[in-house]
Amino acid sequence: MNASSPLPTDSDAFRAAVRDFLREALTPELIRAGERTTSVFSDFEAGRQWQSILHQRGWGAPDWPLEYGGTGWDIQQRYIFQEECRQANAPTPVMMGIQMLGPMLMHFGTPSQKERFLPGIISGSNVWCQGYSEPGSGSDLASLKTTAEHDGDDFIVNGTKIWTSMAHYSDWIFCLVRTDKTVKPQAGISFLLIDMATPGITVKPFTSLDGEVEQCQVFFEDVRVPTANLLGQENQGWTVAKSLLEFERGGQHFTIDLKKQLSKMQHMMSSETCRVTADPTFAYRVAETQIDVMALEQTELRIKGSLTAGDNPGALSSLVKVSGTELGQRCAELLIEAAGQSAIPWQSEVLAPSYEGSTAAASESVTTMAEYINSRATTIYGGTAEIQRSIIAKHVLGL
Amino acid sequence: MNASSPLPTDSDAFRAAVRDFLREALTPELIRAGERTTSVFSDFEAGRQWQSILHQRGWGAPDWPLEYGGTGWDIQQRYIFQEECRQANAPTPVMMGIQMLGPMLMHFGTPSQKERFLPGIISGSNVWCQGYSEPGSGSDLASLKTTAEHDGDDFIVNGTKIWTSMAHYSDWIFCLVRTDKTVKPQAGISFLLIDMATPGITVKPFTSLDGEVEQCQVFFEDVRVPTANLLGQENQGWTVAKSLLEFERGGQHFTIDLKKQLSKMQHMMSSETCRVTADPTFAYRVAETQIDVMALEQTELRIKGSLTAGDNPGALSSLVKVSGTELGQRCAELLIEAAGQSAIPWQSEVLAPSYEGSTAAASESVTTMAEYINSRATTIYGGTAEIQRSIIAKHVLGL
Amino acid sequence: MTMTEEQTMLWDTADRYLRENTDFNQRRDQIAEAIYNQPQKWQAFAEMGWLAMPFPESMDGLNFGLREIAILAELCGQYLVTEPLIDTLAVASTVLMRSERATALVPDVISGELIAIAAIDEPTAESRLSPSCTLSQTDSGWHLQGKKYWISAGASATHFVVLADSGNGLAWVLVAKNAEGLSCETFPTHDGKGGANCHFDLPINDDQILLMGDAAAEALAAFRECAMTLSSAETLGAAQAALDTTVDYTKQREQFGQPLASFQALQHRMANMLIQTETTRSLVYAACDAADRDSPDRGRFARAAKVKSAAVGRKVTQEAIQLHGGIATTDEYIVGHFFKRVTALETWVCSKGEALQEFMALDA
Amino acid sequence: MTMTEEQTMLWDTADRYLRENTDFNQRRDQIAEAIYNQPQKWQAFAEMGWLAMPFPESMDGLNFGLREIAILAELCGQYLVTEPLIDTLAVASTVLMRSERATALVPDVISGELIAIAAIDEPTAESRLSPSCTLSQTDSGWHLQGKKYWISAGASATHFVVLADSGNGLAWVLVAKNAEGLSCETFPTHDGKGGANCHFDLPINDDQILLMGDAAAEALAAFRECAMTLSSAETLGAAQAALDTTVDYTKQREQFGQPLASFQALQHRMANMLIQTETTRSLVYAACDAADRDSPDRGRFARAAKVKSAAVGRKVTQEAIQLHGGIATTDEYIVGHFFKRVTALETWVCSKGEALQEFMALDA
Repeated sequence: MNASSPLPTDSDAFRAAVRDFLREALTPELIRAGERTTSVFSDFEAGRQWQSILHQRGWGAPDWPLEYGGTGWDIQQRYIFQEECRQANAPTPVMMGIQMLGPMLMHFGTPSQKERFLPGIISGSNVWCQGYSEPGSGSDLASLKTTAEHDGDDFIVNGTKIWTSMAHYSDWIFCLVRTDKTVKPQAGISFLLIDMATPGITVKPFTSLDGEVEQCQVFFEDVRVPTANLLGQENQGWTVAKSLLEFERGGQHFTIDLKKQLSKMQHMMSSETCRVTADPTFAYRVAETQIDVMALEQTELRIKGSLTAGDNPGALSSLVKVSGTELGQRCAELLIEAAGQSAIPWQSEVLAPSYEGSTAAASESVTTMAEYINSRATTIYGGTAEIQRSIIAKHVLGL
Repeated sequence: MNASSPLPTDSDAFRAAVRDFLREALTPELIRAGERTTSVFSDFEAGRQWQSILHQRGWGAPDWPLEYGGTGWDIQQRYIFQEECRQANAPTPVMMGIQMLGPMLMHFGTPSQKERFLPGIISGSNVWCQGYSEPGSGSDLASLKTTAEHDGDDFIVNGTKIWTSMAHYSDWIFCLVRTDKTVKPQAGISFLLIDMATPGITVKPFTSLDGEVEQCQVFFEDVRVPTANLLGQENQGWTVAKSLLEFERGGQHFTIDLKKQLSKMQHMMSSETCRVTADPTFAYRVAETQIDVMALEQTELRIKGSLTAGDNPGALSSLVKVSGTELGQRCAELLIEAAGQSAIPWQSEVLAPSYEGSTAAASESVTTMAEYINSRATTIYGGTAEIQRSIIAKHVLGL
Repeated sequence: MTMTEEQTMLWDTADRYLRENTDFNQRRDQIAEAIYNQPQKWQAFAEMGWLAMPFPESMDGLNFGLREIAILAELCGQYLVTEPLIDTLAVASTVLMRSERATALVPDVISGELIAIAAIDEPTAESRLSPSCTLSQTDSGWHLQGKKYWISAGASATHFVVLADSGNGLAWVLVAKNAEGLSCETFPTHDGKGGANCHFDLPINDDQILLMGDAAAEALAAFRECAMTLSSAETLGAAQAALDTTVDYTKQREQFGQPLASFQALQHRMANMLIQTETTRSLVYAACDAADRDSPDRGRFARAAKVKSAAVGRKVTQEAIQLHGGIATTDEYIVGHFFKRVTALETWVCSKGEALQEFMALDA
Repeated sequence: MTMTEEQTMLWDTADRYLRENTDFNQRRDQIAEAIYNQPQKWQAFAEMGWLAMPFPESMDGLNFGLREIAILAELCGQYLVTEPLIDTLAVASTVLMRSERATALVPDVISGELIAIAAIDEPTAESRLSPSCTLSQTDSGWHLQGKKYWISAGASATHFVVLADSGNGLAWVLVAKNAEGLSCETFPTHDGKGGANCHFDLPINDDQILLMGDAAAEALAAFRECAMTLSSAETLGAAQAALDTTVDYTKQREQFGQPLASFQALQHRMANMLIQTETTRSLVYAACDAADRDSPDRGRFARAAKVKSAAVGRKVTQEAIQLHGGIATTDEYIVGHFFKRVTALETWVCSKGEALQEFMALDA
């Protein structure tokens, strides 16, 4: 059954069909991988396996146009699909290829680039990471220093990228590199697709604050990249990247995760380890957070309602990103308060989807601390909350 | 009995002595003026009368050194005195002369200036206002444009001052004026004492947001001011003003007023009109505010404990001003919530100390709305909260 | 949630009328003279059909939903309308619409002659839902006895629609302001709407009893819900206007040689104001749509909108004052008036705290 | 509230020792090897007299007050000390000090050989004050039965001081970690202190029962109050260190051609961090002084300090991470570790919510 197979268009029936599929397709181990996800990424292998299952079902990239393997679902259906996956504790694969690179390849790629890269992205056989930030250029992205110089049919790339999520698992990296130093910063940047197996690339993983490894630094030393791997025009990389950044921000349905967090909260508040049942203000703070989640959900709907598929949500995506990530942090704070002392054990082995043993933490608090810790990064990556506020000030308010 | 008369040094006995005095000296009308104070200033005439009573008792300026008519009290005693005055609902006179100009006159004034001005300040017979801000220069004080040019033994002053509190009642104004336009802004400013009766001065009062008049704009048109009225050296006005500003910020005991607000809250919460008795979060918010007031009180004590009388509290006074004013706003918010609908009537006649009739608002909510509205100005005047934070960043954190 | 063509037309017409007929200084002068409802304006509202909005076509009404009425509420916030528009529309949409006895009054309501304002507040807090005001049977009919206080827009009323305890459940009673046995003290309010405190001690005939028992209780629930959403919409309009005013001002006003708008700390605070205002907008419109669809979630959305708008309206208008500085603390500058109106709306009919408690009770 | 000469000396000595003997990378390596209490360090603490602080001179103690112990706690926060210092000092100052039977143990406590950690938490929340762990009389003596979970620093204990229900009020029971009938699972914790979950099912003799009945209840109250103040002091130290680290980093790190420290939005946020940290400091010192003066307000101040420090510690360390950006989310950079320790301190012995409720109960 492929993407164009008929599915019920009525949303309740559509939801039921998705549920049926999830019930069959999700193994206990995949579900455990979903449950024990403490950041945006689930266990890597579980995620890759799930992507492959989705792809076989024809649902590998619901947001993509039909011609590239998308589903043809409307916004509502895509939202339901994502919501059901989350509620069923499906693992979350590494999505940089599907969510970020894919749309840009469709927009800026040559026919042969599309043909070459899109199938591997949607099937999950090629995992991509994103090479933007550098040690000296975080929020000030345009100051990046990694260079690509022409040498025959190749570029020679030198420099380093940092905060490259999942680089240690990735097959390819899409990178911003400097191809002209003589013009003003934004004007001399190009967008390159680089095979991680190319000689001269080394990856140094970082241990995150929660003890897991997701972020890496990637070093490039005289790395040869065919000029055919240039996406868009030379020195036009900033334009490509900018749309990508906005797509990244707008492409997420934050309220799906937020509602999942709130349902965890309900579950935790009814458990005997919960530390806050006697505190009446806690329930009020949960309710106020619920209301803010409702407001964001309606805002997401308003924005999506005014877009047709593939449109760029622009500066409003900054609004959604700031609100979504800061609300996620508030939910994580409430959860850690509710878990109290029961969340102090730090047993990383427990997070493996294969782990079936007992846990030193209360069963409902196994992931709480790591989620709380990791929530702090959500207002930093993908453009800090400060950068988003500056974008809103400039592009929405005209300041 | 004058300032040097013996008073009990034991603080309980001292407090009792102050209470005895207040019980005798405060008439019902003066108390009403205190109760119906909705900003830093009570009814002007009531305040002037009270200042005269305090002066007769020898307590006109407790913070001043003995030689100028001060009391010789230690910090603890001055705190108790102010606290008891507030709790007894004594009116608050216009204090710019006593709190701000006085100390600077003592520090920068010539012997003849001190002799000429200090007695009128402490007795309340000469009321002073402060002429700093101008329409074009608020937070950026150094950009002020009012000029003073030499003409024989006089300066000729031209320009305008704004947000001049109580100028319409004042006998004198202390002003920053530009005496040299050729140097950088701070270096060309002088500090002038100007008789408000001088020809060429006009006062335009503003109605504040609460409907009362406290702020004015003062216009100077060829106003002649004797050079003898220059405080400090010519072009050194910025130095004089800077110490004044810091004195203004550090000179207030914010927690005395905050504790008064909290006791109003207790009173209101026990009244039948109170709208929030059923809301458990309200009591928690009050308790958290109480705790913040305790923390500020201990901070005030820490700062005062490390100062000897007359010292300049410097940048830490910015910390106290920000915290004190923002906490005052929180208290005012809690009060307006507790008063709810019962605070909507806006009857300015009710605020007059002579008013003895009934009120459309609930009796405990008569001043609540005006206090809430006026609380917004407290983080603007005397250096905005933004300016204070910038001072902290620069002078405490060294950013 | 985008506007229909009809809604856009309504917005444009109302916006144009209010823009052309609102003068801030005139408003101040009128309030000083205790004029809260300007007769020509009220007449124009009637002529534009605004007062006919909630009524069905069979009553010569326009049969509009809450979403359309909320458009007017939002504009009332933006233009600081002191006329009792949301006050009367909330009563009309809920109490009058449910009462057969009110049918005869509707033409006067639509024409603007009869201005009916709900009187529900009493000196004690609980009495908002359980009035101590009594409607008791007498030999010749009924008698109304009790106090209603702090009635927003009460100064502009020709009639009060009084919530009373009939001994057999609640009752809504129509009393003319000039009725004998009603002593009514009117007073100015900080938001310029004018208010009233009333003592009722007068005979009532059957025709004045608009609703009684379960129907009255249902109407109270509907009135409160409608008022929550309309106060949210008006708060939204005021917050948006306060933000717009702040953005304009900070672009012009220079300090330290550059516009205030160029200072990063202020930019980020204005960005927060925008985020908060926009998310509130989404919730307010969703609450209207839920009501117009008669969704099972309508009560939840109305309360959520009230909670959110009260918090956001307060914060945004406070920030607007702070970012302006001194000028915003004067009565002659507009931005503080948004703050004062939003403050009044916070407690009108239902406070944020009450709405939050009710929201939680619905979820439980 | 300024420090006495003796206190300043204590601060300087402790500060110098910890500065010279703390290596952040070494700390990470040790935690990875499940070493939470480094023997040489613990020995040095003992030699400097830190473990003798609360005991009277008659017991070869230093007879120091809470103010002095809080100096160590503050430095523990600053230097991210994983050794069980505040944990043992809190027990020593309150439970051991009140128990005659503990007198014989004091020399071993002072020398660092006996590391006694309180075990009060159980799987259900209420049991923190009313343990479900039971101490029951048997023919030959007593029997302890039940679970104690999530014991912070439990991994470093040689003994547990277990709160149990004796049927006749509370009891504090000393149990050696290697006792038969105690099964103890130790685990790493995010803050590097190491923890333990224990199941007790073993005979107890009279000597092990340190306190019982009213005396045990008083000791529990004292232990909790002491722990509130010490956790506040350690939180203060961590928050101050997080702020200092942030100030240093933003002065060096350049973006858009200028140091981060020059951006106004960040400056104002660091100013807020300072304001919050300094006002917390005042309250923490006041709580110590109130305890040392045995003021009637001591309970109120301890709870106020706990509430304030928990809120401020959370906010300040979160802001520290945000103002750093990506680097702060890595385990190899220090600032996130202040955040993790502060998070653990939030719930140690008493949460912010519990402290706030108790504060209100004291005021009522």
